[in-house]
Amino acid sequence: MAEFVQLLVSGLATGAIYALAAMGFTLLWQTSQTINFAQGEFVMLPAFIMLSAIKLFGLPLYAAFGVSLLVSALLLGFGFKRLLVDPMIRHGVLPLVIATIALGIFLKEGVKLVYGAEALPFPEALPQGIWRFASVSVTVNDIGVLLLVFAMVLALQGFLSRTTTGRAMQAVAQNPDTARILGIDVPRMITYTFLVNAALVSVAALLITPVYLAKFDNGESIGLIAFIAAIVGGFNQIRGALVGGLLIGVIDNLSGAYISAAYREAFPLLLLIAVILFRPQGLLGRAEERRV
Amino acid sequence: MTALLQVEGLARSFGAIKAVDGVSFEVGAGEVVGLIGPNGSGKSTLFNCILGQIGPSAGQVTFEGQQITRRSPLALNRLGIGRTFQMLQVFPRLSVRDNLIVAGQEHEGRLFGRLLAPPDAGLGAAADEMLEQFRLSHVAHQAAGDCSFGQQKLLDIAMAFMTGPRLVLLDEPAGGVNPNMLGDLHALLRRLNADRRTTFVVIEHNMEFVMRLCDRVLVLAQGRILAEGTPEQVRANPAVIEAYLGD
Amino acid sequence: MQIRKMLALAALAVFGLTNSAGAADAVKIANVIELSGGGATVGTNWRDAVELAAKQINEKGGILGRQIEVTHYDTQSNPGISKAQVTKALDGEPYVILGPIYSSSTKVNMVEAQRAGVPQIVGSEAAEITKKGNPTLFRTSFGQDASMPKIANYIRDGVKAKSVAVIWVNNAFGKGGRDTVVKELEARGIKVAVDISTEVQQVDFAAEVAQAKNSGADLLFPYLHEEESARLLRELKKQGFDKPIVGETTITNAKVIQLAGDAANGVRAHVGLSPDAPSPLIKKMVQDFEAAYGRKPDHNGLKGYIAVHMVKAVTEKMGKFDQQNFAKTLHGMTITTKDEPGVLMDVTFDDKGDPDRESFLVEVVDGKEKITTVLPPLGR
Amino acid sequence: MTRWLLPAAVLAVLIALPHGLKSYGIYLLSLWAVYAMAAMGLNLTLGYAGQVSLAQAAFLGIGAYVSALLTVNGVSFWLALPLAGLVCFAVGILLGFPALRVQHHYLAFVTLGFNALVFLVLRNEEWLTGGTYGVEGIPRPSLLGLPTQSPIGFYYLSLGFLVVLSFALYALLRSPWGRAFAALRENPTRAESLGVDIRAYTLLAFAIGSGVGGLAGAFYAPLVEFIDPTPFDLGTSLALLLMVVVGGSGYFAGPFLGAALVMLLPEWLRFSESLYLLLYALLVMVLMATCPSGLLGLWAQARERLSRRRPPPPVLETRT
Repeated sequence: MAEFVQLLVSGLATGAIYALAAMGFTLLWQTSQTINFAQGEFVMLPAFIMLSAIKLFGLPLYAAFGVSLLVSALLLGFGFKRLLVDPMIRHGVLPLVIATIALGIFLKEGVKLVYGAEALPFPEALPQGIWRFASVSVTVNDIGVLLLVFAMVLALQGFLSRTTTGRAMQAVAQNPDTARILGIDVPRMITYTFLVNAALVSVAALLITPVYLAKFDNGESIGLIAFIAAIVGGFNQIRGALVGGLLIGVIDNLSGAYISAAYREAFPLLLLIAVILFRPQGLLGRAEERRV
Repeated sequence: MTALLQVEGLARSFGAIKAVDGVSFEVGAGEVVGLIGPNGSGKSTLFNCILGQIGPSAGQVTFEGQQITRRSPLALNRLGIGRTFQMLQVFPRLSVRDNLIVAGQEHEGRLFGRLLAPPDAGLGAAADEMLEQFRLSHVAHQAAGDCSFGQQKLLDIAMAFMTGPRLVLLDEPAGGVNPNMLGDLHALLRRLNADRRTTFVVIEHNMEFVMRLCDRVLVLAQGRILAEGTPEQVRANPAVIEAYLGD
Repeated sequence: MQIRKMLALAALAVFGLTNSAGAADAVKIANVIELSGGGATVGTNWRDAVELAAKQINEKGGILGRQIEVTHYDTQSNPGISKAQVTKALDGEPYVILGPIYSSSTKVNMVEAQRAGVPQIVGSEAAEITKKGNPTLFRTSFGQDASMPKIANYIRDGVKAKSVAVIWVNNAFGKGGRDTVVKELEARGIKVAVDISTEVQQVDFAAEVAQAKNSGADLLFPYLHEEESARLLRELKKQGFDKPIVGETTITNAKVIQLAGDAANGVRAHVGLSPDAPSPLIKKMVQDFEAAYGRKPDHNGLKGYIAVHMVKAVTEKMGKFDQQNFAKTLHGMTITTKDEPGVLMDVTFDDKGDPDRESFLVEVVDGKEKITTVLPPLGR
Repeated sequence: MTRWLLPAAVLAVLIALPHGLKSYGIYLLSLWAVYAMAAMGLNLTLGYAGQVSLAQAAFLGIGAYVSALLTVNGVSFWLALPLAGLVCFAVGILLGFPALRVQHHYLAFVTLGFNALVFLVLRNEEWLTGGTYGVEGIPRPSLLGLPTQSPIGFYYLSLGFLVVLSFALYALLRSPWGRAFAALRENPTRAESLGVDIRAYTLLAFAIGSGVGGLAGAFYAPLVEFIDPTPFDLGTSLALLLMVVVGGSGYFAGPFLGAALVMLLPEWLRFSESLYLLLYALLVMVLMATCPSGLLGLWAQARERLSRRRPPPPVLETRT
């Protein structure tokens, strides 16, 4: 029982970080039909930006995080949209998918070139320690991650539903044509979602890199899990991505411990396939009107 | 005269909106029937319900006395029902001639038989004749996507005839066609009707075109049949005028 | 003939296959090693040490008066590519092939070198490699067959553990080690409390640690690559794992200690070769390496350094560059540090190509590897 | 007849080339032939029938394991080869079923998941596949009593089969099936209304493409003479996808060109070892932004611009 609770909590914590990447993924899809196969690399890159800021300017971690927010917004938000998505989106979904696969390789190899192929240590973002309740022990770090992510999700939800800009972004996500008729500056709202994504991946990087260590190919696993989480939860729902991320984190931990460690990676995939086949809109998603 | 196509009480709603609300009508063999109505009156939904593209919530459709409600588009094609879509639907990267051949090749025979059939599936002559009839011979080997809009429109209709259907449902055949070509199109459809005894149901916005082409016209408004009769009768019906003006 | 020449030119244009002739009298050594992919850390250490050794030997006049010319080939840590690279290396007609380290790669490409009759000196440790009857293959360090019994003895006699949790990486290296150590542990009446497979480049070890913690094992035996080892150690610390951690070689690697930080303290291991070994020769080598590359080598660095000096020792014993007799000479040969200081420790090769020498038990104290015991050679 | 000139010339070069190469060059050429086969299968599924698949490496793997396990146990390669194709054909039908329900990115993810699952099975089911230990000592076949132990012998065998396979696929694409695949790709709804059984053709597109991947795998195993699961992971599927797309998906020669580029680029860019992937990725991005139909599409565009009046030839054309 103690083990179960422990696995649950640590699964939730990792899942919460995946959820951040998945939410960004979902936002991009909603507003601009961008399936970002480089999302994993988008989480990898800010970690190196932070490391550079720490090393070059001797900044403390949180100041470096601020730098990485700015740089990510510029490169992964604005630059990504203007240089890759805008010129390509008219060709349809598939070329953009392939271009983002290539972008992923590009970022990975670029980071490898600059920082080398070896992993680098990364400072802890949250306080460490262990809390024990009877036989159950949970780490302070896990609880901190969970609290932080939930706060972020609430803030994001609040922003999207309470502010004018946020509501405009949602309108664009639901129906760009109607949004345009309503006088919403659609391209600007799309740019905003790319900026929000850049912020989300920066936070994800801050939280996950102490565990993953900073390495150029970290994106491979994060990216895949972010897709799975986004699709399982519901491709058109922010809440869906959150639930998807948490679910995948927990399933990954529990199946590894209780079913089969060798097939651990298979369970999220099986869930993914089952969801796509039997509930393509995702667990929390609304059915999209398609066909014809 | 037995009806070729019978529609009884067909209905389909999307959420609270009743797009098609209990429509019944019959089409006799050899008839050319027009289906008109203001935007959003449910014409295309009605077509899609008849043709198995979307399932109706109630009602039934009979073709030559056979129940065809909720049959797949594929099955309907095999029975001898052809159609065109509101938006242009050709295969842009295939040549014009291949568009016609692919439209005809699947109608008969077995799947594996077709693998071993000659490349033109034995339809070369039929396709060439169709090209001739639709005056598309000169663009036969061009990619369909590179043809003019009018040529694609003709191709779109010609494709529906490649299987030798007994009933063809045309969704806005005149939409976007330039006025000079409308006469040709009219003559063509009339000739097909006369030569092949093909029955037509035509959705059309171009009133003049529809009134000239059709033997009988159905008027749809808010998912129901508002009026029915010869073009003259419909034109004179005050309810129809009301429906269009009130739109 | 004319056509052949033209084709060769065409091939040159298409493939860019320029075989730089180099100095006519230089000895060509091909180094096929992991320079990118998962094995980049270990491969880079090996490569740099090979460079260092070649440079030092060349400065002192080379081998039998001939300079060494090393060409590096990157296996990308991928077995298929390693085979292509060995083929490519063989096209250059090298005297000896060095590397690779990853066992899964060695298994694929050793056939090529064997077929060409070119001696190959590898850094791999998987047990099966020297069991395939390849007459021209040599290891630089203990195979798992040699190291795991030492570990098992230490677990039984040194730590006196009754049950062990084993966490291993599911590839040729990890599976080989796991199979060997489980066999050895069971032969000594030690229970394997929990047996956990993990993925190459796995990042999250929360589930594994929780399982190990709750298995009731009184010792953890991890057998993973460097980065995964570091991640595991950090997670162990995070979850407050308080049982002894005893591993084999990798776990106390400098890179692991750097990445794991505090979490590495207290970890113990059996190490075949250690840069911290109490030997003036090794200290000297480590200093030279640090002077050249600005960082400390790990055991893979030592392996690469030794490999080049093995070539020197054998060739000098033969008195000429005799590729055919290279393997025959090295089998059963003992190289002492008196004859060849570059092998760093006295070593004897058996008829399968496995080395035997002293080894060490180490413990990480304050972020440094400390030798606690020197174990004698197996002498089998 | 002029359209056969270029392929014939290319073939002549491919036959002559190994005489100017050492064994590494020949090994690369053989590897190219194998990847070209696999990419050709994917091109059928993706380029001609419009079904996204990120699982081609799985079929390369299944084919390789079927052929390896059979030949290691004494079965003739010439029996193992068709069996590898058939097994993959059958599994391909299974993979096709999701495509009947979902399309585009969803399909991409299902197939991607499938590939990862196949990898896990190959690695974990040690009793069957040898797990991480892999299968070794895979014998090379002999043809009409001629052994293919030498690199050049095996290269000619692979090249010969590649040519045979190309003819077979070319004939398939010119048959009514090829036209139906194109119709499925261009507009499935319209195709169905014209009587094209899109369910059957979708399944066939997956099955044939996968079967061809399996045949490629059957050659991969004896070429490398050792297989383990690593070369059949997701990364290889993505690489195969890039080969098809960069070469020009939906162009018959696309996979040949794409595979050649992937094999040769690292050699061309040897001065910049680690840069080659970077440059390759850049090339793909630029290509996707300017001409998503790949290098051959770019070539067709350029030709059109030069001649101005002639539109690019349709993908499939039946001349009688």
